[in-house]
Amino acid sequence: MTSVLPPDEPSLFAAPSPAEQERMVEAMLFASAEPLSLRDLQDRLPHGSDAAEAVAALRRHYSGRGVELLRVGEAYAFRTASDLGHLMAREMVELRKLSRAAMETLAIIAYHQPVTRAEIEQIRGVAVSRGTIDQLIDLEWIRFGRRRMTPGRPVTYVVTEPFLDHFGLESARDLPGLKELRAAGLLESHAPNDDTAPERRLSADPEQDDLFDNE
Amino acid sequence: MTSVLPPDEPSLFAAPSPAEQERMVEAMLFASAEPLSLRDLQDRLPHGSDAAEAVAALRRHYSGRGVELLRVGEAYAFRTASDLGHLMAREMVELRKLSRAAMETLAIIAYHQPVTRAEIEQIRGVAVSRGTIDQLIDLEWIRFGRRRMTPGRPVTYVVTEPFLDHFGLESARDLPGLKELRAAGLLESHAPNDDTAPERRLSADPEQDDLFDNE
Amino acid sequence: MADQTEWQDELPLIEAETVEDRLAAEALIVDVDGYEGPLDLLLMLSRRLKVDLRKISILQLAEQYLAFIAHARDLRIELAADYLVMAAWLAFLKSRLLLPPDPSDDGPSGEALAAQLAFQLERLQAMRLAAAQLMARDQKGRNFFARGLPEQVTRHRSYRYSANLMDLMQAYARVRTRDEFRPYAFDRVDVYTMDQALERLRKLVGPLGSWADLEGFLPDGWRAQPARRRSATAATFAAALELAKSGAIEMRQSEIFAPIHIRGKA
Repeated sequence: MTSVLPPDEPSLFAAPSPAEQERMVEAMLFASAEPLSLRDLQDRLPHGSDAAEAVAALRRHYSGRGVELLRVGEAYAFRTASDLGHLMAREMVELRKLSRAAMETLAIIAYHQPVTRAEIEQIRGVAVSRGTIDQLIDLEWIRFGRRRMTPGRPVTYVVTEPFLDHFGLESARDLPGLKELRAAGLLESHAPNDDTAPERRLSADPEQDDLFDNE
Repeated sequence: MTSVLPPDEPSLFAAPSPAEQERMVEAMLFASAEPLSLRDLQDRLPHGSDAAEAVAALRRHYSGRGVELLRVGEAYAFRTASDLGHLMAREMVELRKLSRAAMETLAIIAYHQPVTRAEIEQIRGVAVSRGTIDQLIDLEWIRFGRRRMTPGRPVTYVVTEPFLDHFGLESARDLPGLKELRAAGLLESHAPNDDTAPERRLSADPEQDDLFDNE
Repeated sequence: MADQTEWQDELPLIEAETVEDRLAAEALIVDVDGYEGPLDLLLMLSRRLKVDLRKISILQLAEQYLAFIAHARDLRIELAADYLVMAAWLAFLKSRLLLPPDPSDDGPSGEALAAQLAFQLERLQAMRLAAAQLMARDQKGRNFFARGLPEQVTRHRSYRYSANLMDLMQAYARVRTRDEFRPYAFDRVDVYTMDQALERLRKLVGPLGSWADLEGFLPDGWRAQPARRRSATAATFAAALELAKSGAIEMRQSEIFAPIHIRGKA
């Protein structure tokens, strides 16, 4: 342990110099995990010190600097100067790939909207997790459509304007059908009979069949 | 894939004044418990700023105060002056007691880095137990260095920035007694003027031969 | 001889007279487990010689080590193999140091081996000292401290999803074709099979009596496109032959390349 003895080391007799007291308070406030009251500081300073005076000196010293000594209730703590708060925030934009489940769910909604969760599950053949729907809603790519007028009045999902923007579509109707996908080589296998309607709506409710009419 | 957008959009306006840059760096370093590299700082400063200059000014400003700006490898961190440690009894953390084997292994890695496990064993004259290396890695005091370009391509160990931070070292070159040990030939693998020595150094890989050349 | 007494003095416990001394001696010896290997033990023994490691007599040290090992064996203490390997090596080194060098032997001299051992001891000693110096340094969390109340840099992490239209369409195609999956087969798109033609002809020809052009029996959608038309024509013709053979229809053609007519037989 190196002990650099300052010229005025606290002795049994004299309190440390005001400058030394200031150093001490500075170190304590810096290292403390919570704001320290004058009393806390006084308790930890050598006998004969004056915490209030040291704090006052320290506040002057830090005034106008990048860090300020703030009073928090009865206690004191160092804080970033308020005009520099922007330095404490970093904007990060991260590009991510949507999960396969989310992508498929989104595709089904786009092709079959308005579509209920049960219908999505029927098409995908697996359950759709709440998180997947939430994520898509969060991304503002889907939203709730009108409730289906069937027993249970299930909510439906439709795609949004931001979705169309993102994917560069005028409307969801512009999405190519299965035939076109096939022609474009996007389908790995061929359907046994070519005649299955690709855009066959699942909707049992003809009123709701119209895209984007709700709201 | 993460693109960090600086909070202050790089503008056509002039960089902040040196005093303002100093305030900003002060705020950033003060806010962080971990050392920040010049690069970290530079990335967050407005366009046209000079982080290195701001750091230098800041170090002068804080010299002799209760809190000091220390250099840790390529990074900087505010730390309380070590002569005031006794005031921080409340903040003291229980330092894990290292076994003698772990202490010696750490010292050997620090002084001989990059060093292989076989070399550590050669110096200590006993096998290094798995737990010893694990403990040091767990403490983040050592990490893997480049593989040695010798048969078997053994991994090497080097010390880390948290190691330097923990022991208040600016760089591995500042290890106590390093110069003397080197002058005495004690960082070599063989006795000086030893005709049994097939090669002079522990390292058979000339690229890696230099101590502390990697990071 | 003087050497002998001297090193025995260095290990007074071995020459213990009283029961207590003897027990203490055993305690020390048993503590061989406390040494981190033979090099550690050698270093401890070398310290007892109270000389600078650079000037140490390796011969003397080797003798001490050998005596230590011999004594441990007398006490029937289990020694790890590496202690015995070191003992054997030191015995060899001792003989090298004591005997005049053999000019026909081109191996390293006893002096060189001794120097290397002395170096190893010195290096281990130096690393111990370095470890102690390191641990004696000011340490974070003990002597100096980091900011106790760090202000978190808030990261406004926004995710931009890289999904594009292609991903969307592929996802849809994947979903829609999942249950259509079948093992790979050569797909013959424009082929009209004879079975299909037979089925069609049987239905259409029936019992009607008038002659009709075979071409008229080509299915819808198989007339315009040449490839399809070819396939359908061939299949329908083959089917007609098959039906004629079974006596269901009659066929006629006025001349080569003229249209083929068929009619059902009653």
